[in-house]
Amino acid sequence: MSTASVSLPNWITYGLIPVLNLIVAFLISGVVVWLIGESPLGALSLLIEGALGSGEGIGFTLYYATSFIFTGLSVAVAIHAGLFNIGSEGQAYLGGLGCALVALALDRFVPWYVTMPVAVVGAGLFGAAWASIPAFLQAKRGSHIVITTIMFNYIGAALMVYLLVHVLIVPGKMAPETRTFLDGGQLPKLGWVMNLFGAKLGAAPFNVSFIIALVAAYFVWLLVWRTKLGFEMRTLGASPTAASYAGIPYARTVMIAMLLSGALAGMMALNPVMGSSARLQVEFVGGAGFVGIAVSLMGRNHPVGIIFSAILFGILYQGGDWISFEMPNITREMILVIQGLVILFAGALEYMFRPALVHVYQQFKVK
Amino acid sequence: MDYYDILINVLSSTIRLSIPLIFTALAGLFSERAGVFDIGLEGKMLGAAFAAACVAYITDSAWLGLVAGILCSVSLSLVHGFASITNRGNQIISGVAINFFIAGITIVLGQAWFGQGGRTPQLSPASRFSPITLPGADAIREVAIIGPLYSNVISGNNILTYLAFLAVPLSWWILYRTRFGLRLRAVGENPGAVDTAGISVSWLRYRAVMCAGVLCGFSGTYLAIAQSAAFIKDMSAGKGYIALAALVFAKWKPVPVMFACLLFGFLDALANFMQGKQVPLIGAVPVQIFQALPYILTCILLAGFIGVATPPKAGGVPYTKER
Amino acid sequence: MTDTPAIELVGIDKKFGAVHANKDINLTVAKGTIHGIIGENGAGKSTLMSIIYGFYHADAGEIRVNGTPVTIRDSQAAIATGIGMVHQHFMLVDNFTVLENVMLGAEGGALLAKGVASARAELKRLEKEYGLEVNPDALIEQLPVGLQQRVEILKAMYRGAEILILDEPTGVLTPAEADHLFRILKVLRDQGKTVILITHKLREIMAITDTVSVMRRGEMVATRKTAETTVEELAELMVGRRVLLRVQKGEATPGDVLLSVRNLTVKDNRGVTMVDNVSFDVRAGEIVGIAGVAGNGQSELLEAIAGIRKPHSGEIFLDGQPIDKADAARLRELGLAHIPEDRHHMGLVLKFEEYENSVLGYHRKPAYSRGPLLDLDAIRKDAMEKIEKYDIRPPNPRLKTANFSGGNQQKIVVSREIERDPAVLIIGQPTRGVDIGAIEFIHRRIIEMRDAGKAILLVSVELDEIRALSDRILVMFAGHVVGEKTPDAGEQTLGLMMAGIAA
Amino acid sequence: ADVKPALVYGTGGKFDKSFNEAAYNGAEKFKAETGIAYRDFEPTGDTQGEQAIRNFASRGFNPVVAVSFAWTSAIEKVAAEFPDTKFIIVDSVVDKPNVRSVVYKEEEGSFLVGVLAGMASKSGKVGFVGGMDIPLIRKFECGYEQGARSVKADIEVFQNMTGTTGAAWNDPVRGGELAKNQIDQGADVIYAAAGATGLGVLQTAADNKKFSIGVDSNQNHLHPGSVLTSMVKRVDLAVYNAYTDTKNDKFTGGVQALGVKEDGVGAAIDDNNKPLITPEMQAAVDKAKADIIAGTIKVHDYTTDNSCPK
Ligand SMILES: Nc1ncnc2c1ncn2[C@@H]1O[C@H](COP(=O)(O)OP(=O)(O)OP(=O)(O)O)[C@@H](O)[C@H]1O
Ligand SMILES: Nc1ncnc2c1ncn2[C@@H]1O[C@H](COP(=O)(O)OP(=O)(O)OP(=O)(O)O)[C@@H](O)[C@H]1O
Ligand SMILES: [Mg+2]
Ligand SMILES: [Mg+2]
Repeated sequence: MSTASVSLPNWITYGLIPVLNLIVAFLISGVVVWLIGESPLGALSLLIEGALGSGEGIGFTLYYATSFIFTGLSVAVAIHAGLFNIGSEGQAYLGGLGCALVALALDRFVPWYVTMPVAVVGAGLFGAAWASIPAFLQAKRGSHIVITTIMFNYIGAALMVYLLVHVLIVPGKMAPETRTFLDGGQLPKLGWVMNLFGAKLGAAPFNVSFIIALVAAYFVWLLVWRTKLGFEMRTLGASPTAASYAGIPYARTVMIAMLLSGALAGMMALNPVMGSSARLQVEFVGGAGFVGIAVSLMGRNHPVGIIFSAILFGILYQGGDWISFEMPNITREMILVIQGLVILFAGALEYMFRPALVHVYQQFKVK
Repeated sequence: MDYYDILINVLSSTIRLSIPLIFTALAGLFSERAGVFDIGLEGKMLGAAFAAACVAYITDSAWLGLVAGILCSVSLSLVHGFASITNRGNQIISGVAINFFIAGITIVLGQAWFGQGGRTPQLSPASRFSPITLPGADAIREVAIIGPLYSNVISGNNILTYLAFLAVPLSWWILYRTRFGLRLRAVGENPGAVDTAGISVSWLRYRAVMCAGVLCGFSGTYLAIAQSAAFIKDMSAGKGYIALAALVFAKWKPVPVMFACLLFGFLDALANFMQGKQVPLIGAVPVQIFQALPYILTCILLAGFIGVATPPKAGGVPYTKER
Repeated sequence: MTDTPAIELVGIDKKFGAVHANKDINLTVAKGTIHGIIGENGAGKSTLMSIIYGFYHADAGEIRVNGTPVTIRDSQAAIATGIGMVHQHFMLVDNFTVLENVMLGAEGGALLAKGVASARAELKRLEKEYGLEVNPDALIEQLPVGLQQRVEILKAMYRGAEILILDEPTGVLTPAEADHLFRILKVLRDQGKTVILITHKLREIMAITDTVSVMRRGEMVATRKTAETTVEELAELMVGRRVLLRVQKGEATPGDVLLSVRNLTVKDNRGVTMVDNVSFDVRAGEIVGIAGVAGNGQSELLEAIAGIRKPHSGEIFLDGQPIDKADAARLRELGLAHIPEDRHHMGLVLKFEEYENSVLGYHRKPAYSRGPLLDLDAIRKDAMEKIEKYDIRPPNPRLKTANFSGGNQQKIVVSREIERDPAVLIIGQPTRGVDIGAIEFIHRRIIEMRDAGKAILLVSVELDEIRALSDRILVMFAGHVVGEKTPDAGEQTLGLMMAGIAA
Repeated sequence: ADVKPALVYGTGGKFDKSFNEAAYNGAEKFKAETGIAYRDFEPTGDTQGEQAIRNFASRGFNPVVAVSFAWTSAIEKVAAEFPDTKFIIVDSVVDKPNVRSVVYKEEEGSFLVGVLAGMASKSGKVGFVGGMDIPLIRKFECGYEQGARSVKADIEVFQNMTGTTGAAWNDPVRGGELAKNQIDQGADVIYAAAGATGLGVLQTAADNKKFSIGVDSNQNHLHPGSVLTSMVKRVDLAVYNAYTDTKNDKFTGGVQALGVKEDGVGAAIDDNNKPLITPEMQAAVDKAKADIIAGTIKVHDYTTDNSCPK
């Protein structure tokens, strides 16, 4: 008997299954740690200590989480419209350009709270612009968006390197990066939030863009589940034929979904560029766009789930740094290993446990 | 240097740079023609490179390195198969996962074992595939036109290079002249037809992804122990994606795949060669243009401006008969 | 004829998740006979046959072939035991040639070269013996459906099938092609082969089968000698009670022309002309039925009128206004409602909750929105009202639509489109897969709409349904409207027109 | 004084046989001599450096040595946060009282290996493969070119940079390919100033039976018979001095520029490459060294005007 069409209660689908998937991913990571000759439990406790053991650790965790919320939302918005946007990485990279140009132009003249909204728009616009070409190719010419967005990540990287090396670099400096923004181009840290809980933020670059991310998450929720546009996007994502029957314009909906997705990815740049390093650097995205895929999958494409799984990945990133510092044998790339496993089990193998759970559940229900 | 020498140099560079692309794109060909999308090519190549370098280093044998590379890559194919064939998971997600996992694990293990920043130690000549001088290469080197072509471009490559060019007609022959190939192409178009013909869709697709694994094993091995003399972190550096682009560019056909890979390899060689040189009227061309060109060309192709690229119909869709 | 039956099924049981597709089925098919199987949509016929063919695995039960119990692990095993099957949905590789399709799975060696020659020879032989003519080097995608089906039959014959299962083969055939098929089937029977034929068409059953079995809701309810039964009895067995296909309705009082189609030509995705220069009018207060064998352009015609498919040429007028752009949303605003043929793919989003589907296509109406937002309270209240009015069960607007049964799903679509009070209603296959109670209900609603002065265009492959509801009948064949008749035109006449034989 | 030494490498790993390994050797030497253990950290990406430096500082490590210009801004920030901790940055200048900036006159060392290259080349063509295209690496190239030209006025120097981002330090495949291109164009001595990328250059030169020149650490042993010499840059000294100075309360901030005179840079000649160095070459390099120390040869520093005299 096939079990795929048997429906399970929400607490299993949205609670138990993701947790099981996560546990398996961690168990296998533990095996890797053990193979290297370190203690998996030791690594786990270091992970938690590093990520949550101090105000500074939490600050870093939330700093990373901020980026992941944006990219996770970016991936999710596209997925709801049935589009798999693998290009968040490149869109965020270009978003950094938009955000940096705004900061460079305004930081001398206005305070941060004036720069910030303009930078949000700038980052969003550039991100959206970078998404618009694959979006157009999908909407009008039917080019597979997965492939085109991958291509655009590489094209974007080449473009950004060119700009940073030849145009934006500070003459005489070695590193391909822009000048440091003045205060008017830097986002303030959220030290006071930490102080509320009696902790110290220290040097952690946890900043105002976290709040922007939360607001963005709220708007994504509103968009997807409460607006007409969101309804149309979900219809298209769930059934393209039903969407055409319902008179939902394919090209327009694809374009809007991808532009929003690109804009969200672009806004991610605010966090590292204006919130942390105060300059645009080469490769500043550092894979956060890809992490967004994992975050969105883990969070079942729902903003609340995305916030939780972004924080989880924040813990992973910060705690992973801590592990690699304390256990020199384990490099930080352990994070990539765990990340890959989480994507594998929460994404590609998400239903591996389902048949077994269905059987258990049905036995249980009969009794 | 006259122009012919330049051409010869760029061509021999093109060959060296195209080989990993050819193996990898052929790998993608087998997988995707069977209806399994594979963006994990990058990861498989990288994993194979790592395994090949480690084993070649330990055993001092290039051939054992090749075997290890293939085994590693095939096991990753099996993971991809388990996720996307057996568990009907999303093939793209599975590929992304494999890419991440390998990007991380190779560095983690490499650093833990060798402590060289994720690199493996330099390999001795015995543990590498070294260039082979074809008969007569030295004798006719001085002959005009064909001399340099034969002795610098055709001769003087390692065995994997020749295998790559052999793999192209072989792949064609397998796909179009054997039972396995017929079934493989069918399962990528309509798995139902294969299933009702009494052939196991899963097993067929597993065999296809294993073929892909073997070919990626070759490409990874080439990177680590033929082209270079060690594994270096991220040494695939996006070649898996370029190969994917070449596959699309070649419309999922073996011989065009070779030409697409040669084209993309040529662009790369040209980028190296043109670096810092002045082009009349334009000035110095930024290398980034050459780096981006394969991707741009592929997008233009996908947009349908250079013919239409229709992927295998059942590609990316897990085969379900019972909902 | 020998005494051991060709096939015996004992206690076959099969569930798809919550759907119990086959319940404890017993069936005996005698060797050298043509055995018909009938049953409503979703009765479980295809499932049962696919189990015999090794495509699905039964949860319980036994299969015996020629008296010996067999385990049919996969289709390969079925083929080896001499079973061949022509599926309801063809299992062909579109971009392969006929020859490649026939060889697939029976290549005769690891290399193709040798098999190709013998396959060619064998095809020649089959062509001669049964008149199964088809060019072995033609690409499947370039063949008309009739020929594609022939390839399916050739596939089975090529593998030496002794028992041939055909799942609704005539749905895509013209009567003439169907006749040709039946002649072949009779030759096969006379050679001692066994044929199992699934069809909805009782006439075909009476014409060709030796024995007939009836399925209803996953159960095998009866088996009769064809000679000893009647169409009426079979119909009753099929639906479980006496069938009353006559709908009570008064005279139509046609008013103004509300929907007008002029010289419409529509092509399908492959660029094949499916609707060829069609013109007709539908007036307020009348039901115009379009009869025809499936695949003669009805689907494309409906899609073009509904604004889903862009016409190639020609004009459509709604209430006198020209519709120049395919835009389903705008057409809805202008008062056109559309009950699509395929509720699973078009009419509903199965993943959505019921209330979301109850406004699909109308979600932009001011009644359901506040600014850019949806007014969920209004939508749910509205959905609940429809659930009560149409007796949709279970009465829960928050239930996932996939969890409603087929009939209730159809009611969700029907209620949504009818309650919008449109001026023009176009309907495709309104009662496909719907139980008899729901059929009557839906039919009554359609008549009420007519009496309320709406213009209704109805497409159905069920000739009985067309005749019961329509005030005028247009017959489509190969993309053309070949004629117009009144509902009291004889079944015979309409049938001939549907076959493109008479006008 | 109390010393709790820490060391943050550049990306590329501790045992890169080059730059980072030199730093490691310096720390090891200190450990061997004093028995004082040190902690080190190998960032594998650009984002981790700052956090590692801060982690060390906040745990009371002192001094903290960061090798690589990539940590410039990190040191700027962290040094301000921990004014009582001593920091050492290599290859870059940070103007803070508690920071010592150690920079090298790479042009001088490169000049010396350029002299050897010029003399060893039979084709009259030599090559240079750089890592990331930054002024610092141009500085190597420019010194090398001047040295080669000083012994062969009409020598042709090919130069290639591996890339424009940090990845260029870790791309031996491209490094090898660029070297092969230069060899195909006739170069018979190739100088690699490219971190781990250089390993590919050296490998390719060895495979093609040409000469190569290593960088930072003494790389002569990598391919004996093929590595002509190495432009050693005594990063080990920077590390070692930082630790001993702190231990002896002699730490000073400010800039230290180490050239040939200070033995900060030079051309390595040892048993591995002895057979390759003729007495004339030895004499020429000794003379050049003496002239530089004496000031009679002034090697142009590319970074002063971002250009190289032809
Ligand atoms: N692959 C499947 N997975 C899940 N459920 C299925 C599957 N195939 C059929 N079903 C369900 O099983 C039941 C019987 O379907 P089946 O196709 O056997 O009916 P049928 O009698 O052939 O109908 P039709 O006349 O429409 O062809 C239906 O409720 C159907 O939805
Ligand atoms: N795809 C599906 N996913 C989940 N549950 C389903 C699915 N299809 C059917 N069901 C469940 O199985 C039950 C039987 O469905 P089915 O379509 O066979 O009903 P039915 O008996 O034919 O009713 P009706 O006469 O209304 O069509 C439904 O009530 C529904 O809850
Ligand atoms: Mg059926
Ligand atoms: Mg039903």
